[in-house]
Amino acid sequence: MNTAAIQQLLHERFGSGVGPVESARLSDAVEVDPLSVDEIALFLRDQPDLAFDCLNNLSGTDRPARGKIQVTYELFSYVHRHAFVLKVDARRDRPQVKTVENVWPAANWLEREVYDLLGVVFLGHSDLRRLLLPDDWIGYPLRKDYVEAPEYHGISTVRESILALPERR
Amino acid sequence: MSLELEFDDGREVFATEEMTLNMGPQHPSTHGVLRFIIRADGEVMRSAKADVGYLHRSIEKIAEKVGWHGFMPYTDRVDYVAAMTTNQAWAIAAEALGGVTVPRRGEYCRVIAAELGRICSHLLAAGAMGMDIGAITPFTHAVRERELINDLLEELCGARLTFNYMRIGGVAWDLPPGFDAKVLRFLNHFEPYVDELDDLLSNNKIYIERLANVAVVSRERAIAYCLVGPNLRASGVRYDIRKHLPYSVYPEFDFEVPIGTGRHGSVGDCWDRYIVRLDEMRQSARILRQALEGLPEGPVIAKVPRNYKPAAGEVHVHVETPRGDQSWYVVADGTEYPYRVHIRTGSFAAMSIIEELSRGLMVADLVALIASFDIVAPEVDR
Amino acid sequence: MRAYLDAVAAGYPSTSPALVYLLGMLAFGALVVFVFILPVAGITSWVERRVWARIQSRIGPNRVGPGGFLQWLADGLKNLLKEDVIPAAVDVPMFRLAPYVVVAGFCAAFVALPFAGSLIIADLNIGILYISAITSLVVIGILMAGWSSNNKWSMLGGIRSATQIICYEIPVGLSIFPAVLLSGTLSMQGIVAAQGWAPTSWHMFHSPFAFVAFVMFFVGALAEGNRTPFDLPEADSELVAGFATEYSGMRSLLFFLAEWGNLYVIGVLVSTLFMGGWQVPHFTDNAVVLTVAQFATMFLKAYFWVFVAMWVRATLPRVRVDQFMTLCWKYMVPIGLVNVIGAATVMVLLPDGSIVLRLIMVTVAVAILVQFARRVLFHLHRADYGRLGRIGEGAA
Amino acid sequence: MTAADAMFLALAATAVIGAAGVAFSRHILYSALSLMVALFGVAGLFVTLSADFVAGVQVLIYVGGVLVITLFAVMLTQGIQNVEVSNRAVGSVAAGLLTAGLFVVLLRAMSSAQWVKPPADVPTQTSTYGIGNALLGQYVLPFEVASLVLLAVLVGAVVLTRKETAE
Repeated sequence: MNTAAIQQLLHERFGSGVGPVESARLSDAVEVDPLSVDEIALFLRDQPDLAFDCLNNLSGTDRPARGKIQVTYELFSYVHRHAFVLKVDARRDRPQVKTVENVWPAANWLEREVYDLLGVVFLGHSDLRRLLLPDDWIGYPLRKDYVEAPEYHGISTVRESILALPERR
Repeated sequence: MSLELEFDDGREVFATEEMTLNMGPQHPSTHGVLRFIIRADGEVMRSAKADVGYLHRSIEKIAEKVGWHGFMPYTDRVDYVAAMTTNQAWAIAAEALGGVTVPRRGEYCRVIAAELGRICSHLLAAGAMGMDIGAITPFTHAVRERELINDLLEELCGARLTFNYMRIGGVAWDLPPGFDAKVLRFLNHFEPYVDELDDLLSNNKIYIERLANVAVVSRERAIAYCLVGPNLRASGVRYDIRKHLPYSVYPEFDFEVPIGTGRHGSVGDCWDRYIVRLDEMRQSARILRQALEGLPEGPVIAKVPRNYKPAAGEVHVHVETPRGDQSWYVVADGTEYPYRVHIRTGSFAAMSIIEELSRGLMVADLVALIASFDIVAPEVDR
Repeated sequence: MRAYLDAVAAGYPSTSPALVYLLGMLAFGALVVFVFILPVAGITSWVERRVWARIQSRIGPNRVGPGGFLQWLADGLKNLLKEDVIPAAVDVPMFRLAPYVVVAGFCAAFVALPFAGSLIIADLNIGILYISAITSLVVIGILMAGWSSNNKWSMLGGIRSATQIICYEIPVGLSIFPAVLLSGTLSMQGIVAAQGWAPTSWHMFHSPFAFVAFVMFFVGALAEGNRTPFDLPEADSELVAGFATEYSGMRSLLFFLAEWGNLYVIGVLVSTLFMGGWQVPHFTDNAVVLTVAQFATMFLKAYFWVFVAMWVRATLPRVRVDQFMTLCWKYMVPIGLVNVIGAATVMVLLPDGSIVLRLIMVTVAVAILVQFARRVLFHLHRADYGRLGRIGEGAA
Repeated sequence: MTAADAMFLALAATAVIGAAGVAFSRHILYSALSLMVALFGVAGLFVTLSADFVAGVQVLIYVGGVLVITLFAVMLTQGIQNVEVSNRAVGSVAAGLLTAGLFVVLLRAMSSAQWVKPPADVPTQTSTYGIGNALLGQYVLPFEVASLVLLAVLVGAVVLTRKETAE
């Protein structure tokens, strides 16, 4: 089933929570409401002619120009061998998305990664801790406005070059 | 183990004190810098929580700073055991966004390099698996064969581990003269070796006892946790990106997709994951033979501007690496830098299922489990 | 030995004979340790590395001395000079003591090991019982090492080792019984004397039960010596050297010294109990020549089993703890019990043994060996075909 | 002092020192290891009494079995090294009286016993036959009763530790 048909199906079922087909070049996606994405995900998985049994990828993208952080779900169905891309836009100042961990267990770590690097809070997640970065890291590095702290636990992250120092005679 | 009485649904049972073990970050069997926090009751684990991130090198952030061409060497470091396929994934993503077509000879060079890399990676996986189970000899034999491939790849691109061989639009260099004959000679030598590995390791009674029926992943769990590649196929799902979502020139080759059959236990146990890799080496050898035979003439790289600026768009790329479907999500915004790159690797998916699988296994089984998933720690952390 | 010390004591009437005894014993012990035990253990380490290297298509240590033969001396020297790191949180006295307890336990076993007809330190009445008893010191030492290291992995290793040794003591003991029954004595020399030089007069070919006991003894001894496939206490891939993790320098080497030396003890025990020990045909009346021949026979027989143990270690994976226990309690112990009764029954039915039965057993053993050799040759041939035969054809 | 005397004294000292270590050491693991020393001393004493088989069995069973199991239990109990094990302050008077009483009894037993001094060079003979015949001949009933006790212990252990499978 192609993206347009799936969008139709979703729109019939969930109404205004489902946006139109968003066509970026090379990739079509459907944007949905971040707070009802879990229900939509459940529907996508359990509807027999959709049967998206695998969450293949879950990525976050910071879009400061639009004030949004976009979370992209790439779904795949091993039953029908078709793929579908779902997107949600979270507000950049208070990014909150419902978790889909209960629908696809694979989302557990993928959501933790997005939380870790972009600071998106997945509501209802069972274990939302930092995954890759240390637990006491400050900030979310994949945000476009992230500035590296000058030091981490007393270790300087800036390297001084001797070339910049005044020459000694 | 102090005996304490636990009142569990009204029944008195003897229970033993729990022990928390810390496996890693420096441990020979975690295949990289990786840590498990094991809660164990004697030798039986209640859970093994993975703690990753020790090898996080912020490769995705680097991509946003170094530009399209400049990111290629970094892709080697995503999965340094099989850098060719990661190279290829990035090249495919960039080419798709920029609308570049790779010359046919370039595609063939890529396939040859990628399949050699696949054999290389699977050899290491099979050997290390034997080593983790306690058989030390298969590892040295596997590494001996791997050395031959390393020599070949060194001749091809000058590096033995981090190749940086591919470019956007093709490959950096054509095959050196006489390379195809050497690869053929290697294949003649290598194909019987896989049978030898069967004799040496696969059918060893102790080896089978250690792996069969251990950490069985059912078809449903494998899909739900998004296991990919050999780990998925061992659970009985016949799905290979090269065959079912083809890229490059793979549709032109005739090869099979081996799946786990549960020959010594249940479908999806550790032994199945091991044997699928062995079978895949044979198929890779088949592809290599066909690629060498049908190698077309012509250029190996398309004309690509030095200042590469693909138009805005986003693309999802799937490439079959030795550790399975590597899923790349690349966003371009029309500048000379990628806007966002996200890589979901095979090891990442496999790591996340370990906690669930570890319940009730023994400490020694965890080692077998990690090895059977062929986890490469830097690929998890990127 | 005793007579000699008495004579020495008589020569120094002013000194207390007790002192002479003590000093004499110490000197003799030191002599045995430095002249025999250390070189045997050391050379075994070199042989093991070379044998592994051959099996794994590597070269192995070949730099120090001819063929690398002196590598063990170099390693020993290096480890002696290395810093002995004692981690901060260990229980220091016990941590220091543990390697010595292990080595003492294993060296003490040499007291009752027969080297030749007249070469034995002490032919104890309870020889074999003494050896199984004194080697329990090794367990204590390993437990001490595991616990005092203050490291959970080390402790797991220590516990595994202790479990392993206590459990396998039972099948090993049961498989010693047939040999003891057949000889009617516990003394090591007595057991050897009850056999002859010809394979037909070895205990292992007395009856099927004796043969099974022989196999069980070797397997059980591998388990007690922490050798692959039963090297769970050291399990490099899981426990990372187990009880020895925190040790460095000479102390760490002492554990391995005991392990390699133990291999030789296992070899001597197998050949003494089941393979006629030092028995050679009485080809000369010259006592010295005869003793040398006996010593060589014993050494070669023992070393053959050392070699088999190395071969097994290079070939087989490691079993898991539960499988290991299953093997012991569900297979080896019941079989061992049946075995003892069976061997005794055969002894009652055929008080003098039966040469026909012995010949049949020898034939069976030869048949097993031949079949094994054929399998090995088959694989060798196949490997050769793939490697040399086809690569010689060059590029197709 | 003859060699035999010296040996006896050394072994007796070993046993006593080991026993004292068991009683006085503040660390339970050191107590257990002192027990090993004491057991070896006693085994040595058995040897000087020409009871080599008993000595061997003593080491095999007590050091190789009982002591290892004891160490096992101690090591697997978490935090035992922080527990003050010796309760030396409690009832020292009663303990002293008891010890004194026991000492008197032992002393009387020793002084009233008829000690047989063996001839100087008695040929050492293996005691295995004697013990075997005694156990399976004269004392077969106590021997079997003892094994019944062991069986009961085994069954008890199984009943206590068996996990009920919820089916």
